[in-house]
Amino acid sequence: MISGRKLLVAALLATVSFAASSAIAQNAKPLKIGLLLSLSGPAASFGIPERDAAELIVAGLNSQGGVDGRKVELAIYDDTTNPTEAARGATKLIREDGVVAIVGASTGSGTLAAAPIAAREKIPMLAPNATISVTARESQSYPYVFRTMSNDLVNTKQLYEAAIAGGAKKVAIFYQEDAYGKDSATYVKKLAEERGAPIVDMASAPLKSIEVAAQAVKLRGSSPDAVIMQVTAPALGGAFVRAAKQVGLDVPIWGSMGLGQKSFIESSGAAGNGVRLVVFGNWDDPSPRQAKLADVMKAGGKSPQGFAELISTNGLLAIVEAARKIKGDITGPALRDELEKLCKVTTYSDGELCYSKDDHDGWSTDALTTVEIRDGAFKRVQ
Amino acid sequence: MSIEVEKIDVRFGGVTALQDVGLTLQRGEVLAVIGPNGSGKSTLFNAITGFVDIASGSVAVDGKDMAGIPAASRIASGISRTFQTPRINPAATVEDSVLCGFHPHARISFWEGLLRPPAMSRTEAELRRRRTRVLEQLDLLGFAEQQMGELPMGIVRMVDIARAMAAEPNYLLLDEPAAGLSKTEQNVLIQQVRQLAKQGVGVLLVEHNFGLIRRLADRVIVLDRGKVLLRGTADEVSKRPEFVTAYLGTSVQ
Amino acid sequence: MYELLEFSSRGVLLGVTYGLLAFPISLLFIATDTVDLAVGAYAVLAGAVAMFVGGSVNPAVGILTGILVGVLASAAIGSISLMLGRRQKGDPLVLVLASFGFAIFLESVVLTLFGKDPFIRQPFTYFWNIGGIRISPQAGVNVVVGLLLIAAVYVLLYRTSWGRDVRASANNERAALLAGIPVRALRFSAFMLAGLLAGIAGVLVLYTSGMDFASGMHLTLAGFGAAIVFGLHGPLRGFFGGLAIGVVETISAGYANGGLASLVPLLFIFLVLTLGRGGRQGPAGVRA
Amino acid sequence: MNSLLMRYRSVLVLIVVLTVVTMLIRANTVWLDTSVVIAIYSLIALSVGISYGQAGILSVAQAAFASVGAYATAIVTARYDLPAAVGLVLALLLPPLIAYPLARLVTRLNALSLAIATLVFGQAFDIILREGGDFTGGYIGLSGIPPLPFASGLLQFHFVAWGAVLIVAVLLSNLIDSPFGRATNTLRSDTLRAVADGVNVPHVRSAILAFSASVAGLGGWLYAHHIAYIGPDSLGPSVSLSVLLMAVVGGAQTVLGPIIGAALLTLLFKFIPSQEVQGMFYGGALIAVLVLTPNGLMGLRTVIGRWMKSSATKRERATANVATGVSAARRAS
Repeated sequence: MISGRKLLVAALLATVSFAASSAIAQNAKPLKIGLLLSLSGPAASFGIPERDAAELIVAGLNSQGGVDGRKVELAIYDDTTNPTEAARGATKLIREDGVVAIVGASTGSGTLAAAPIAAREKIPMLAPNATISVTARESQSYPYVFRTMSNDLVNTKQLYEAAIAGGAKKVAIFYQEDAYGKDSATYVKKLAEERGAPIVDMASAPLKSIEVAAQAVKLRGSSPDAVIMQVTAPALGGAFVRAAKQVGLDVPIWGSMGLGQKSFIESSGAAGNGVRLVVFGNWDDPSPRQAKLADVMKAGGKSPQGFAELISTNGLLAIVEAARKIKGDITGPALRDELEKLCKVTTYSDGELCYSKDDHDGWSTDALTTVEIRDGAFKRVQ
Repeated sequence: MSIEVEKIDVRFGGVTALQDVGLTLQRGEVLAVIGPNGSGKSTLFNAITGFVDIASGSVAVDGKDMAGIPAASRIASGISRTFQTPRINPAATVEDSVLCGFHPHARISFWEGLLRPPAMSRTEAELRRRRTRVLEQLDLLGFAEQQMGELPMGIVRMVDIARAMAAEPNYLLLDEPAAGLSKTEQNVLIQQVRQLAKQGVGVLLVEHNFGLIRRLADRVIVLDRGKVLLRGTADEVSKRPEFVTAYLGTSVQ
Repeated sequence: MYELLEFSSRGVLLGVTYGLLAFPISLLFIATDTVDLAVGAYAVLAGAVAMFVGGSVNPAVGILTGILVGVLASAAIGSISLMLGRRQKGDPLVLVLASFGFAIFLESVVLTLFGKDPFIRQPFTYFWNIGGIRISPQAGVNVVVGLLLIAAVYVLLYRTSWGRDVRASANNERAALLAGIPVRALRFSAFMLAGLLAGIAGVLVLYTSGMDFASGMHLTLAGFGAAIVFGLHGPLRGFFGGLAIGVVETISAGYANGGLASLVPLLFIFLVLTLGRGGRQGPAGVRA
Repeated sequence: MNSLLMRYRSVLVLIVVLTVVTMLIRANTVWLDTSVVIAIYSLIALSVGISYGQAGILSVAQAAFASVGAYATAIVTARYDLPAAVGLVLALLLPPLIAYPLARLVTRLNALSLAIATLVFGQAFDIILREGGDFTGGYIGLSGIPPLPFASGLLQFHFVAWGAVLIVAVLLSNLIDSPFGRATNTLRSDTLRAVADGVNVPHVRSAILAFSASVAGLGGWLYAHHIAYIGPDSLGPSVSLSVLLMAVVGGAQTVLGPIIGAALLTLLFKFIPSQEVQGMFYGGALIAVLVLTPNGLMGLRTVIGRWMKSSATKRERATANVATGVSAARRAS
């Protein structure tokens, strides 16, 4: 009996000490998350705030004890807005830094280049892009790619609905010549045809254009009663708004969420008054949840500038939430399985996060707000 | 077998550089073109070799009209020339420069250059042997491995002539070949030109040095302001008063 | 028809900006036989400085400081060209590449000092109505400055001893040296003058359409296209080249769609370059 | 035998360096990945070396040719499930088929106009790719390009990529040491001289640009199968400029120069802080290299050589004064 009891004690002791040692090991080993962002090049205006917000959130998390006692550590890679570098960055973050998940890339093409590598290594990518094809079901990378914002179909549809809700019958489109501009313009065109009120005219300009008066004159020729701007570059959006004013295209202008930045208001000047946008976040007049992120950022000495802060923290928080649900080792496949089960999770964005096996998009219309430029600021439209 | 130049005109913008100029250069003869600076000697070279367009008239080589045939093809078909100011790559060695002159005979295509089949290696070896022979003839072997940029003008001119000879042309057009040459070098040059003429090469010579022309040229053409002033042997020409007038102020040796 | 008239006249106004950028490029080409790819970067630098100094002190001081900084920047590449000239004879492309490096350098300087947001100034809030076409008074300012610069550059190149010496040394450097012309000092002053012209162009762009830190290469290429269309050898041609490209761009943006509208101006430049006589090299190498 | 060594000395150096590097990094995925990217950039930079370094054609469209190769193999392998070998044939043939006629149009121009013409061509090509609809995948590009069946692992791919570089290095060494290469070299420094040698200048230049396009296409083929994705931004006009810088920094006229440049600039990118100030490092480094050694890093050899020679001649000059005086007198007479 004695020996039996001794054995039991020994076994108990062993279990406790094993558990303790594994707990210590867990404590000692931080949870590594990769940031694959464009910190230089054309998309730096997204990548830099994406990084700043993520760093501040992680600092806050760690000061509260991290994830189940494990510190969160970020490994950052600058893809210079270049798909080749994005692919290299994914390899480096996974193989050299040993991250369990990646937030990125800042651009859709960067994500498309990096996702096959992440999928091959079985590491989830939380993509802060609205580009439709990022979460295409037929793609081999699909199981490991999750979106951290509402996609372009949702955003574009909402913008169009908002524009015609005001009574506009003849809508014209101005779009930028890139993946986003062209695809979303085509989509609106299709939506309008389905409603029996076809788009009256379309005009476009390269991202770097500095003068678009000709395009405004072209649209004026079809006398629309509203113009939708499918533009993400603030300078180009501002140029069009000014040009419209100058050539006498005096109709309501609706802009897409990419323009929800201070610099768009600045480059529009006086002509910007009354321009309306459908946005993912609004720092001039934030919702209570967004205000919390603004506080975090201000405490860290940064001021939020657009929706970039929201979508990178969305990705980060989704990873953390999934990691908390994992009992054993936190690995890429385990995280992926938990991510697919996340639903009704709130982050700093409006609306709720909900992933499932068939839906890796996460956010929907309820994350969007309509705003109007008034006196140099974005005001919420009820 | 000859070069026939008939009544050619060359104009640059509004300026007429050559007017109604004609000449015949037989294979095996040495013909000198003289005249003061700006009389159109080099332009005549350029017109024959296709480096400038002629406004009217014709150039025929061995009975074939050269109209529309680009300069490179004319040279590849057996006319070689030198330049008044030798055009050199200062970084190239003497032996490599002369090797470039073999281009019309190398007959090596881009693909052969790329893949280097054994046949090409044999051709290359043969070219190198011929190069050594040309260098030897012009007394240049001692300079073979030096860079062109490091050599005095006389040697550079001789290398240029070697390069033109390497193509083994039927006609050789030499633009002031003796300028800057030492007496020894001039003698080598004269000997070589005579040798070439004996082998049946037609030599057209632009030269200021009338002493050299007397020793070398079978016939002389005097150009003045783009027109032919006189024709004849060196002795005949030198006795004509027009010649002396035209040459006033230039070197007559 | 009326629409075409409006497109053309707006094209001319847009072209004035391109023409202004073409000035420094063709001027440098005449004086030094090279092309400075950092011209657009001087313009951006001048514009950014003009905006920030103008915002904190006063606009006139801002404009002057901006132009001065543009000149200083071009003096840097001028010195580099002299250093290159001493070491390397012949290949003008080495300086072209060095100026490209300088353009990258300046872009990074502007990004670090002034940030990624667009730079723009819009002092006019009203428009002129000319024959039914509404035009910003800024366009009028641009046209006037453009014409004044044409006159000034013309006088400088063809009516002063500086201009005569510059043209002589570009034609034949060795002869110019023999004639006692200070070729190196002239080269350097040509770079400074190009910086001055680029700085003025940059300030006008700031007040017209605005720019951001990355606009430099776009501005250089716009100016280069303008300069090359009718031949690099005359700054006046460069100005009219700018007008031509502006008109082509506006009309194609007005009548064509999407990428085709951007393709047309490129094809225009390509065709003028390859079919025209401006860019050919000497007679012998050209015939097939 | 000696001439054989001379001709292939660059290739031998490359083989030795590659052997050592491969031994060091064979187990490290990240370095193998970097090495493959360097090999790909080396090929495109070599294509610059061939066109610009050998024939003086400053083409700012080399990435566009690589893009043709990458898109060709992406379309046939990802969309039509054809083997990668078919993609390779297309990647080698299509770029020269575009480059040769382009060259006939633009190589008549002077150096600067030519550079601008190719730049404009590259940008126009970029727009065409973006407007290509489903065929090119438009602005999004094409993903899901299969890996090479015989090189699915990174180490094998490393060998394939550097094997390709070695083959190009051998071919280029052959070409430089052939009559065709000598003609090319002549026309680079002096077109009229080449014409006077009987060289068909437009043909030689066009053939060289076509060859360089084919080499770039090979790089594009490797790119597509390595990254598994190709879009308009992947090998766009900015890459044309980067590879140009690589070739120039390394030494465009040599075989090793572009490879050195590709390795150096890729590694520089890996080590300089990725911030707003990055451009200052990059631009500053470029200017420094051009000012210090205009023929690139490979040109350092001649710079050093000349410096040693000149200090040697200075010492000799004092003693040799008499001799030079005599020979000068002889020439003057």
